Amino acid sequence: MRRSTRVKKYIQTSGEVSDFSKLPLHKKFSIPDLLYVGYGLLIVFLVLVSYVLGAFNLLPNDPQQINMDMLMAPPGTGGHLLGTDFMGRDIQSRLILGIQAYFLPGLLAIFISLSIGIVLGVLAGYRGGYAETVITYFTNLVDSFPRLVLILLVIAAFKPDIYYIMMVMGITGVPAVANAIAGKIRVLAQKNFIEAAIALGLRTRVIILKHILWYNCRALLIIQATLGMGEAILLETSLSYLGFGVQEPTPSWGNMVQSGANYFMQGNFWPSTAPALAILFTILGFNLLGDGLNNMLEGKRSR
Amino acid sequence: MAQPLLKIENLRTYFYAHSKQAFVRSVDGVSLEVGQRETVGVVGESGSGKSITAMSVMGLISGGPGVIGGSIHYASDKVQKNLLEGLENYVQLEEGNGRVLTVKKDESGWQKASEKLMAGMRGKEIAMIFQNPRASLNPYITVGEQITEAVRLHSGISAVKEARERAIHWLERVKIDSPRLRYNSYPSGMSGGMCQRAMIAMALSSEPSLLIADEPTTGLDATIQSKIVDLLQELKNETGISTLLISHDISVITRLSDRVAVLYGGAVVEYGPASQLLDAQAGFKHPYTAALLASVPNQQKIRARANLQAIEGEVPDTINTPPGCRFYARCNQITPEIRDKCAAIHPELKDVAPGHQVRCWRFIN
Amino acid sequence: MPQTKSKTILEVHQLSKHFSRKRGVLSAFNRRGGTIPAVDNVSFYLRENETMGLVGESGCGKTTVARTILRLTQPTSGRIEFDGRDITHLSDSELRPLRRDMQMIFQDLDAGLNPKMRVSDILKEAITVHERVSDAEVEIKSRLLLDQVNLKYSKLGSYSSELSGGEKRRVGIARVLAVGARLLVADEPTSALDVSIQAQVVNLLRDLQKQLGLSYLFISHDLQVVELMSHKVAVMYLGKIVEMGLTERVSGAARHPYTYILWSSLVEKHNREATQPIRVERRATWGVFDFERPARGCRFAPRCPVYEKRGRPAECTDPANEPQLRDVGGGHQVACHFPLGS
Amino acid sequence: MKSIPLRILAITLLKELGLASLLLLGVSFVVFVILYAAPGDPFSVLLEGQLPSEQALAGIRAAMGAQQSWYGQYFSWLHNVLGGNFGTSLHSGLPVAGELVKVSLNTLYLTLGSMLVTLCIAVPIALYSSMRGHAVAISWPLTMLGYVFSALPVFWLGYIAIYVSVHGFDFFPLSSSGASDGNGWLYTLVPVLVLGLGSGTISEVIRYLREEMSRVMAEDYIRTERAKGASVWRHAFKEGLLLPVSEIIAAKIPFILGGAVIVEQIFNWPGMGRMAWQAAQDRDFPVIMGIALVAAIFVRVGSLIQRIVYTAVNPQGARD
Repeated sequence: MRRSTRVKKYIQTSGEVSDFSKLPLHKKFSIPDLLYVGYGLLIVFLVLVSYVLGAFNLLPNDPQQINMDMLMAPPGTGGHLLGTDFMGRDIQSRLILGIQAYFLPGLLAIFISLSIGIVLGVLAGYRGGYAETVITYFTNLVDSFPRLVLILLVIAAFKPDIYYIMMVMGITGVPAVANAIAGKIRVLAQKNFIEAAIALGLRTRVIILKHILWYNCRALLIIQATLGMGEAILLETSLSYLGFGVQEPTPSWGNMVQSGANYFMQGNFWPSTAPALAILFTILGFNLLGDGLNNMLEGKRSR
Repeated sequence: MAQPLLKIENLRTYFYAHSKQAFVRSVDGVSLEVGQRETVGVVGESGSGKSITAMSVMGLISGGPGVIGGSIHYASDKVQKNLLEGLENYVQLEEGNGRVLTVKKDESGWQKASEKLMAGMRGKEIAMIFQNPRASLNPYITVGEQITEAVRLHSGISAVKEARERAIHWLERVKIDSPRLRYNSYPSGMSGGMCQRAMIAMALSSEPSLLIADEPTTGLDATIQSKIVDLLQELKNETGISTLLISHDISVITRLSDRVAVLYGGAVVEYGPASQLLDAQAGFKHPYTAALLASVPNQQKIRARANLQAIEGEVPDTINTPPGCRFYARCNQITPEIRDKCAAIHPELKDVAPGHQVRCWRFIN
Repeated sequence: MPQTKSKTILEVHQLSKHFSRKRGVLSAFNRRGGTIPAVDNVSFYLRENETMGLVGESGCGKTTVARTILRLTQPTSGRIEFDGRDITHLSDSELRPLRRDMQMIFQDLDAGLNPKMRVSDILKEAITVHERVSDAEVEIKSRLLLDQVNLKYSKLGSYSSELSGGEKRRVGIARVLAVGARLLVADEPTSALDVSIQAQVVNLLRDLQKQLGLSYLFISHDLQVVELMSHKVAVMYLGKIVEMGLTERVSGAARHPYTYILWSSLVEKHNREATQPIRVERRATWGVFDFERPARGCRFAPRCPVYEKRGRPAECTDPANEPQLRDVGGGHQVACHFPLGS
Repeated sequence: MKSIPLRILAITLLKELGLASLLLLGVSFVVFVILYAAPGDPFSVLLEGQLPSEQALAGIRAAMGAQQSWYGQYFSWLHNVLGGNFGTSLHSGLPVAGELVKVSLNTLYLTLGSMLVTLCIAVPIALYSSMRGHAVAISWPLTMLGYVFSALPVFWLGYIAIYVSVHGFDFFPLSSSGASDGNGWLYTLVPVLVLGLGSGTISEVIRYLREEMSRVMAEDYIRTERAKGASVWRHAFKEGLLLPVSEIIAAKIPFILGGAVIVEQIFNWPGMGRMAWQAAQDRDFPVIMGIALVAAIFVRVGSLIQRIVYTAVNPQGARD
């Protein structure tokens, strides 16, 4: 047997056919997808735990205590697991507390995107006609604004408040949700699925709530929600850099990266890199969770 | 008879169902011959492996493990070779309980080797037409250009103008109205029947020795189907091309074939001259063929308003292949003497008349 | 079997459905405005316990007729009477109770079978849609339904993706029976199935009709299946019924050239030596049919061999003189200026 | 594509232009509503800025700003904007329009450049993994790398890039710091690279292109071309690459423009984003309003081009 390239091996276990629902998890889904989702769930869990810890102030060190003797200490020194920042404050505690800045605003943004997006998506996909035309116009309109520019406009007009920002973020997230749901409904309609439900005599709200949203859009909504959380974190980070995010001394990952970055040129990477890595791993988690779930729930298993 | 143009021997093409951790034995030991100037009809239901057989001949199988065994000898005036030459170097099988349990295959290695073997074959020696012609033509290019491309690839005509004239000539031969006008049509602007004609023109423009027609009439309207069958008949008489005709529609097979192979569950269950095999009155028939012929509505039944003779049970999936005869569960001709054998042992193809073979225990011994 | 004196369950009168060509806000830019007549002045009636076959080529408006009758789409004009009651303008909520009585079987095997629901849930939904039924009764009724469509009880726990094509079709039939329908509009119920399974389903539908006294509007392009199933047949061409009558008459003694061509294509496909009393002009008789703008006058004239043979008579293309259905004896109606055999 | 169907293209162009102007009208209205609702009546200040300076000096301000109804204010502003008068910057006192043209061109260079970088990286990865399947040894880490870059804060990446170029290559990549020595392109290269890699779009672009290409490769007509012996690549190109690339470019313009705000800030790039940031700091409404409009124009032009490509490739609307 030539082994010029990789040889693939296929095994029929025991010669018998196994039932899909009784297969062990690793045989039902592809290994990368399981890893993605496992990692993503771990991140979600950590974020939740951090939120609770921060909310009840159960932190390893006082996040606001300034220690001028120990500026920008490397990880592990003097009881600081992740070192200290440019004012000698404990990075680990500040990272945990930093979640507070995202959690509720992020949820608000997701809630706005999903709720408005669902209503518009269902209207556009199910009703069609003029509703669809108007909604397509609306989504195109929202998509015409670069998100950050719109936020700067709002900041200029009102004030740099995280809740205003997250509201804008929620609204700018509406088109993605609405288009995805409308698209899904169109696919279902093409398969005569909706007509069959109407012909059976089901009520419209049963068709929409049970058959469309619950059975066919739940995966999509979960994915949109996880992606939304990731976007909220990245957006706050960008705004922190621009000076409109969460203001010091309240920690957020964004303002930690930003303030730490001032010491970059001196070769002090850590105070900025620690929160940057936190952002990286968290967003990676949310994105991979979304992707993995999508592959699993939508049945994109390789044949 | 001289050497057959195409000789498929013991072809096996498997896929792997990850969700069931088992092989889909789509084609499991198919042997077929297509002689020179002969039309062989392959009839079977969905999942019988008829299309996969055709795709295996063309080397178009994607998805693993794919073709894992057998040989396909092709012998025209110009080319003689085994299209699965050297396959055994890429595949290792482990069997148990009389069936394949493990396949090790160097897929990309075989893919490369297969492409090399198929170079100069596809489109030039063996041409293929498909079901659903509108989706099978490139929607972004005009029909004429697609035929011109085929002409330039295979006919040694490189001048665009000449190739264009040739394409128009072929459009005319497949009886497309105002071929010059239609040359510039996109597939979306043509009816299904017209697209199928264009497909036929494209396939025949390189004057191949073998045409594989995979469900050429499926999905078309009855009147159009009949016209396409007429066209294939006419072109066959004019060009003398050998055809492997695949269809689930027995009436199409009846009209066009010289010999017929009936596929069931990935294997040939009956193979013989069309006149004997498709004649409902003739004896020596595989129970499946007999039941299949009986399940089609005919004038007598319509007049009598009788129920059809349905074959009970479901079309077999080729994942759960039973150890014995694959038709065992649905068969209505099992006699007590052979029941045990039917259930346990897969029968061999057996000659029941000259050139007529049946895979059934009733005809063995 | 045709029960001539039974009650009329469905009557369709001068039904038309035109699709507007407009799409999107900017359709004003589109010069070719107007509408596409998918169904044009179609009238027929269906008696109880009877089957009406509706045949024609794809795009002739068969499915639109079905969807309009079930009010899945609003007719442009005309009247639909079910059980003597005009249902053409009922609102959605008024229609819902009617859905108990009239149901549709879709061509798509998966229509109505939510892939994420088990068969038992699908049946439960259908059983409880119009009346409150206790869980125990649902269980009993589900089993009864499975018996009626010859499915094993073990299939109750399956998801529809685990079913074969024939099983899906059976569950689909059980689903419409669960509601208690008396009129079934079956749109190509067998075309997605294998030959052997097709025979099972045809037999099943026939048995159910006998047992439950159902009425069918049976739409198919498979002429033999229609012949076997139907008492009456209507042949549609580009949105119009061109011939209608008892099945034996339409198939055996067709008066409209189109009907004749349809049935002779069947004969041709079967016999190696085709017999052709009318020489059908092969070259011109097939091609794209412009569904959006049917020919003026008789719609079939451009493909019609009789039209050619008679030297293209003017009345066939006279826009003011479109042939109307007229009786040629025995309830056999044909819309042609020069019907065959006269 | 022998003959490009000019008539159909012209119709599409007209349609899309009409749609784009409708959308831009909507954009202007949204901007108006935000400013109108804002505290401190910034809109009157804006209107004032649109007046010729003598009139403003003559104290007509009170006379017109206070009395007009809201829609009167909107239309008066819109009328001036359509005439190219975006008002005067509150900060610098200069007319906004002139500044905008200069600055938006700079941003355009940055945006297009970074998009090119994104595509140069994403297209080969996407093609490779769609041809060879997802689990190929090389494509998996590359895809992962795409995810990583998308998850990093772009300005942190910018700092790293500055640090590397200062310490590794010994030059300071801020565009304002002297670009006159013939190596000017070097100064533009770093920001373009940073934005191209870090704008958060790269993994999505890879995924989208890969999925589209895989989908097209499974189409019936590609099978026909293989059976015909023709080049699969030639036939898959239009639907598998050209259309998705044009779609993703059009869809990602807003994201890249957003990223440009940050990158311009880091590298001192004199573009729209920097100007927007400055304006937001100063609450300089006329400027930020103008920028929002110009950004929306960019987005609409992008989708206009995409529609035209689509029509040119697919003149009959064969596939929707």
